[in-house]
Amino acid sequence: MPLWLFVVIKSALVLFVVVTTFAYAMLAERKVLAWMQLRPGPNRVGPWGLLQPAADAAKMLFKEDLTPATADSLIYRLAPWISMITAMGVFAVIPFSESSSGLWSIGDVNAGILFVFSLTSLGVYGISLAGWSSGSKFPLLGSLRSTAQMISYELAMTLSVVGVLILAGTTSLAGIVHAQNKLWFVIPQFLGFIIYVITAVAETNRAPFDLVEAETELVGGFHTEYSGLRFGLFFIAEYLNMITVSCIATLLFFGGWNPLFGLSVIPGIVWFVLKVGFVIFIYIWLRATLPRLRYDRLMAFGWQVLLPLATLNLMATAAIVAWKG
Amino acid sequence: MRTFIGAIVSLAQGFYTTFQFFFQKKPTIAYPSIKKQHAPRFHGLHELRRYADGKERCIGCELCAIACPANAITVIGAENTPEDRRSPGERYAARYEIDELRCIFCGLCEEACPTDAIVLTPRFEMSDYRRGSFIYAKDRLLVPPEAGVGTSPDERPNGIPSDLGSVLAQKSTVDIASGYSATWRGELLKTDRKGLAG
Amino acid sequence: MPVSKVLTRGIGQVDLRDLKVYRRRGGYRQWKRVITELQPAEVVDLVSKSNLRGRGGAGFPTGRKWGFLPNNGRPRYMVCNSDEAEPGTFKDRMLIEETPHQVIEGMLIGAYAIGAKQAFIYIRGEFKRGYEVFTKALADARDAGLIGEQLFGTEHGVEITIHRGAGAYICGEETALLNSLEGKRGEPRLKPPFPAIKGLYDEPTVVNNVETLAFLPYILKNGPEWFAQIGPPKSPGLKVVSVSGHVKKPGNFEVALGTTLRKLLALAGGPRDGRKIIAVQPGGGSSACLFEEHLDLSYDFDTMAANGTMLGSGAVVFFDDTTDFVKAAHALVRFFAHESCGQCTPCREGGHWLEVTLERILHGGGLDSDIDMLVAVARQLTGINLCPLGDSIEPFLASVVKRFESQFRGYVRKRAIAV
Amino acid sequence: MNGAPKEVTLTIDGTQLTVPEGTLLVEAAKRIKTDIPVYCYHPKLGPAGLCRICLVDVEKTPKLQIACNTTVGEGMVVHTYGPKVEDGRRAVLEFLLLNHPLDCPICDKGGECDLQDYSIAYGQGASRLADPKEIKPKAIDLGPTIVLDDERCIVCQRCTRFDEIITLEQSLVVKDRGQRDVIATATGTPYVSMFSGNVTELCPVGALTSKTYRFKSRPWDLNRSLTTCVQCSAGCAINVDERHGEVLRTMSVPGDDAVSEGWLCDRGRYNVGFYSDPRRLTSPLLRRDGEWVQLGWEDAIDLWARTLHEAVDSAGPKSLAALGGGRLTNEEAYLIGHVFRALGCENIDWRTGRQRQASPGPRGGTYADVESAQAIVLVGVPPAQTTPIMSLRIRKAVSQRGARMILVGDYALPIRVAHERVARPRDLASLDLDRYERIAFFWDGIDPRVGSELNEFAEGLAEGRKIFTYVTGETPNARGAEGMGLVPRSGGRDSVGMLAAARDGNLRSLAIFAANPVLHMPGGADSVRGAIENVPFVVTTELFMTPTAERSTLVLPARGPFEKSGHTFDVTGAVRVLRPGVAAPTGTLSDLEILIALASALGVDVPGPAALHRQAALHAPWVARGFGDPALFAEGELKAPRAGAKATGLRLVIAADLFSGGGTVYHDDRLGELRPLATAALSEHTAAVAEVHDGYLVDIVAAEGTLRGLVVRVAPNHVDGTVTILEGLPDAPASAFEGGQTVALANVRAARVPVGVA
Repeated sequence: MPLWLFVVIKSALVLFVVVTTFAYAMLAERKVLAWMQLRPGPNRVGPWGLLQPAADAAKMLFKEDLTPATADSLIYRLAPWISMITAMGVFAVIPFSESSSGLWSIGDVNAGILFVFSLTSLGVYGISLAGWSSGSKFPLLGSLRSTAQMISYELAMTLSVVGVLILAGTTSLAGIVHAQNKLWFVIPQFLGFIIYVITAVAETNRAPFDLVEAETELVGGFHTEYSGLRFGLFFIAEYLNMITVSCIATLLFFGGWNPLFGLSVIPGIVWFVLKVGFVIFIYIWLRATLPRLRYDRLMAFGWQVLLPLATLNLMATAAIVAWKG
Repeated sequence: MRTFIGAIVSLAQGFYTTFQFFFQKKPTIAYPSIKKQHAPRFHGLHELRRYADGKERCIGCELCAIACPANAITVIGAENTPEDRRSPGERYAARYEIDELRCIFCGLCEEACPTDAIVLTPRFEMSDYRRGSFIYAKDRLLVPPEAGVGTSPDERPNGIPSDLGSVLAQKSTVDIASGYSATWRGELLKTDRKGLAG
Repeated sequence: MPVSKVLTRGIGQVDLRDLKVYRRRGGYRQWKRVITELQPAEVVDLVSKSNLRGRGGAGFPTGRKWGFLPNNGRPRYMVCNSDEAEPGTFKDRMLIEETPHQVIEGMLIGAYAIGAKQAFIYIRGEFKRGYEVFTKALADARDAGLIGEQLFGTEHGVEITIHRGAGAYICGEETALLNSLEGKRGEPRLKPPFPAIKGLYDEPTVVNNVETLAFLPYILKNGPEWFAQIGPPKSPGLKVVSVSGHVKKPGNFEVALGTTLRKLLALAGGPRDGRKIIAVQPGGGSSACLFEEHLDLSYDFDTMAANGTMLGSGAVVFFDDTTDFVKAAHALVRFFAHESCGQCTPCREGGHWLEVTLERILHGGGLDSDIDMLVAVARQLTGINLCPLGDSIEPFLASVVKRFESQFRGYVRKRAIAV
Repeated sequence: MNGAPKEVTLTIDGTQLTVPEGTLLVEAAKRIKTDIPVYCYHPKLGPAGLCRICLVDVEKTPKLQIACNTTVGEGMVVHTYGPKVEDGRRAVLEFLLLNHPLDCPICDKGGECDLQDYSIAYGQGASRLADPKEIKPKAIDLGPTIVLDDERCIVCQRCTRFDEIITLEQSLVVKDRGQRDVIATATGTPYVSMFSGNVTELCPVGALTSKTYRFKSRPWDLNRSLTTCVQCSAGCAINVDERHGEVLRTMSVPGDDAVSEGWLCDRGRYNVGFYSDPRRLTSPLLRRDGEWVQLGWEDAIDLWARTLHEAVDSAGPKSLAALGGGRLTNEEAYLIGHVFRALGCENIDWRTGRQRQASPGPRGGTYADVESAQAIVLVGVPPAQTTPIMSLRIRKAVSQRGARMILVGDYALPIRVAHERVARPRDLASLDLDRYERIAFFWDGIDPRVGSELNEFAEGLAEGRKIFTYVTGETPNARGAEGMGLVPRSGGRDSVGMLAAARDGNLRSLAIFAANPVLHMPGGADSVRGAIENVPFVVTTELFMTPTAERSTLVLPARGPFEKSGHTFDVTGAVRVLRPGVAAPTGTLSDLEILIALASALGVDVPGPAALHRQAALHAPWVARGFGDPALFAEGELKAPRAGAKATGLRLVIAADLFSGGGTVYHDDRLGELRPLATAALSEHTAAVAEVHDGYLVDIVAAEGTLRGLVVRVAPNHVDGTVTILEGLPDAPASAFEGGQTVALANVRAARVPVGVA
């Protein structure tokens, strides 16, 4: 089997898994939210509503695809693809597990974490361009917020991760996981973990930092004008991003596919999935619990609290590592 | 520092609350399959009644239209002729239309009606896909001649009208699965499963 | 010179309808004297001095009534009201049928006194015989040169026209009578303006009762002092009284005002054997009842008014102890409701209401509250009408309900037992 | 008697006020805005004292007094409320409601009913009546327009008094008496009056209702707008009540004392159904090869403008002509002249019917002047049939001031009033009119010879006489058209001349605005139709497909008077304002908009709206020199009197009827019963001599031809030796005949055609 075919098969497999995960993450979110709000949640399509994602997808596909007359047509059509492709691209480097035959990932890049961050940073272009090109005021406001918010939080996020990198001494994701064989970085890097979780929420535009699409004020923000498949692409991108950051959190802080309590009989992939699921649940829980922040508070929090804290964490980690040698 | 701790505590409380609900039983009634019991004098879809001899009660006086706070009613009267006698008096409603989307179901039309012609029945399921179909004209409001005279508002001041009685008699208002039943006041009652079964 | 009878003298003895007989007994002499010797103002003066009060019902001094006519140079009219339809009254009918010339002479004198060249007599439609007699008498008088233009060689003259009514009680009201005379619907006019200012054909008009006018020749003949000294000073003179009801000998009796009711009862032969008079209606259907304790009252305008009733047209109806006053009240109320012209709301609707209620009581459907309601409604419809008809309903009804409430309650109780 | 009227001071409810002597209490109370309820009293009808609701307590009088018939007195102290007054009112209201059905939800008056209002304000909650209410007949058909509900009648007699005092027709009476009384006509015949609608307004309850409005709407549904009636030239202010784009009823305007005094004639009141008639034209129609083709407005106007330009280029402006009719406002009339004169066309005229003149000359009087006249001379068609409201003023002068009424000509008066009659205006000399100080002359504006003769007579009257002249023609706002210059000037042709030119093939284009010459022009329908068909391009602006529109090349859907704004002149020359009262059907344009569009397509400047309104509201720049002003009549038009065709026949009189016409009335189905039959009206004597009876069918043989199938009406008031036919009926083309000629009755058939109303 030539390498390229192998990569294609792996990519297709990952894509399939990721998209399915996205679909059920969405269902899970709706269900969890509903239960937290004393509702049953989707339960009409299929048993326990399990076919709901399929129904949603069908609906999304058959909806009319509108392009506003004032929109910049090309960019307007391009933007959702930017969002989605960058969101999907991240999975090229994420290792899901490891077995005797090798790493379970499409590509083992030794600067994987850098690749992840650079790609997720590109994702903001999708949102900014979508808002701008819609030729409408709410999307524009949404995209402006998105740009400002991303820049503000990306800094803190990156800084929070650097601590882990220092500890692991590598930028390879697999390497980071290996470095946690004994101790998950969530313990030495607890502050970094907290900062990472918060900034990751902001990065993925989810509640309580969903000011970019704040329905109550911006009528959906950057994707106000989008409908049908294109809207669906944004939707997919958002959830993929959520899965991505959850995967990263698992890899960086929860030891990746390392088993818990030494239960190595259970395959690594199961551990990985469980840990990712736990992080996703925390995201949903956050959304069910916290109200949306005011925009100026969001910015102030990013710059005045998270950035200094992340810097502090980095400097402390660096100092300790340097001191311990 | 104290405020910081306070913030953390309240945050934790918040998370605890949502987490707690996550495991609680849900009071939701599976609506179309299980129907909620409504108030005895529930105001639902309108109905134009008839007299026992089949004549329309409505005399086209438009008092409902003027009483309507939502301006949802349009009436145009006309004169009965000996050949085409619709109502007992001289006047009948040639057109009678209610825009159920405008209607706020306050029942003032019923109060204003001098002949008890317009009544609000307990029926409430009238969803449709077209706005136009919510303008109910006489063809849908008027009780069909073979269907009797319609619901008298007097039949339900304190008690329960006959058709509502049958609704009440059904145990289906109780969601067996959840173990809760919802009364028309919206109270949640924890029901003893055994009691129900017995 | 006491004279006990003037108007009815000779009736039943001689044929006063005959012009020759009437003239032989002094008829038309006063007319000739008036037209040839007296100025109209002098006649008015003489009548004023006699204190003659109108015999039609209201009892307004005749001389003063004549004095209201404006001096505007317009034609004037004298109208004799012979539309006698008040329940219990039948004196004008007798005067018209028996002594028409007396009435004609009175009309001529009255017309001359007010300066009218044209006089009308409005005879009740049902008085067919009276109309025939009067028509003949009028023709006789005209032939004899007593009516027409330039009489007795003077410049003056009076023409008399007969008009027959069509059977409406309301046309006895003077303005309704004028409307009817003009050919309009017989319903009372709005007052003011009064007929003295704007009457027949919008000209000054005097409307007098038959009896009032018939007295004129005698007042002129015997002098006003003679008339004024009969009876009480404020309502002097003679009066033809129609007595009817539960008496042995009903009829017209000419008496001096001031005679007691008991005397009138005696004149009419007294009550029926073994019966007792318990009530009397002294002034026709529109007057309130008097009762046995009032029988000794003097029968004159002021005494009657002082006792809450009226002398009216002089129709005295006696009721003995067999009377069912519910039926009596119903009969009278039905009469007034039927005769209402329908103009005024209270009279039209209220009268009908009372009639319907009384009928229900009579037929055993009465309610206890009906009796108080009858009195209340009767009071409410009184005093706010255009003409006196509406006000005529209450007096009799109210007085008998008050006195004989037990009879009314009896009807109501009957129903209660029946139920 | 001279000098200011004496004033008296009185106190009403503690408020002191000073009013002229003789004022009624109810009117005095109005001045301090104190409400005294009334039913039978009406300011225009005076007191009647029947309903007894206006009871007030006047100090020093024992009984309650009725405010409607009590005049004010010096130092009078009046209480309009208090236990005594309220007791009285409560009693009266209870009496009124005793047998009055409580069917307010059904009753058309519900919501604007005095009985309802006062019962709530002054009545008691419940009635003590224990017996069932009286059952009386409902929906009694009183006549073609009015229905009586006897149960609701409170016998205030406003209707009968209106009929007696105002119209002098005396047909409505109260029949029977007491509780049984009922409003009816004395003879039991239908109540026919050209003012019948007013009784429904006068009725304080819902007893009298209009057939056209019965059970149609409730008062609170109606959107009311105040405008001016343009059904005739009287110019009455009128309230238009509209719902859902349909004119449901029209009401008089109580304050309009200058013209209508609060009355309306039945044509003005009832002829409003046509606004929402489905037969209304809503798109420009072009006749192409005998078929009507729908056209867009821009194409239609372009086509018209192009045709006009071509006609001017090829045959000169003399080949154009414009006719304007009565529906036009002053603005529109002015613009017709403006636009066509800009093209060099002088063939402009408003005279599309029999009427030939509209302005009376320098002695024109006002409505109030009519009332003060001591003698009234009516020449030609009486105003009753052309401007009914004017005839009410004449009746007022006759009944209240004893004015002397003189008729000139053979026309019959619709009511019985004392009058004298002479044959021609010159015969007036025998009547010694010089002894009157104030004389009013009315001329129908039809025959200029009669007009000039009348003018001559009026001018010959002695000095110091006040003379008021009026032209009460048939064309609405003819005075506006004449004043705004819709008359031929400097060698232009008048309407008769235009048709002659058309017949000769000299006209290339004819524009007819709001007129129906086929029906009304002298000469007869066939002749006018032939002339119009001879013009290559005829444009008509119309609401309906009238006989004239049918013969046109291009028909433009126009708007009716209630659908546009503008100004008109009434018959006395006063400016009246038109305001839109109902939305016009989509696709129509007002004549003004059509003209502005045409002007812009032609490249003609039009004055701006402000300038146009100023122009239209000004008094006519052109004033006639008197009746029969020669300036208005081209020489050739005055025809020599026709020699009698048959010496032994009847004189032909062509009268108008309120409800004749081929446009709006013809397209209003509700007026079917009111539209006149084609009748030949004769006096009783004439009918006896001619041996015909009411309802027979006859033909009339005249010099111009035979008018077939006329229904004989034997009617009082007609002059012996004349037969009167009606103008303006589409099925009986009387316009072909000339009045005054001798005609014969022929082909008498004893078919008893049921004669409805006429």
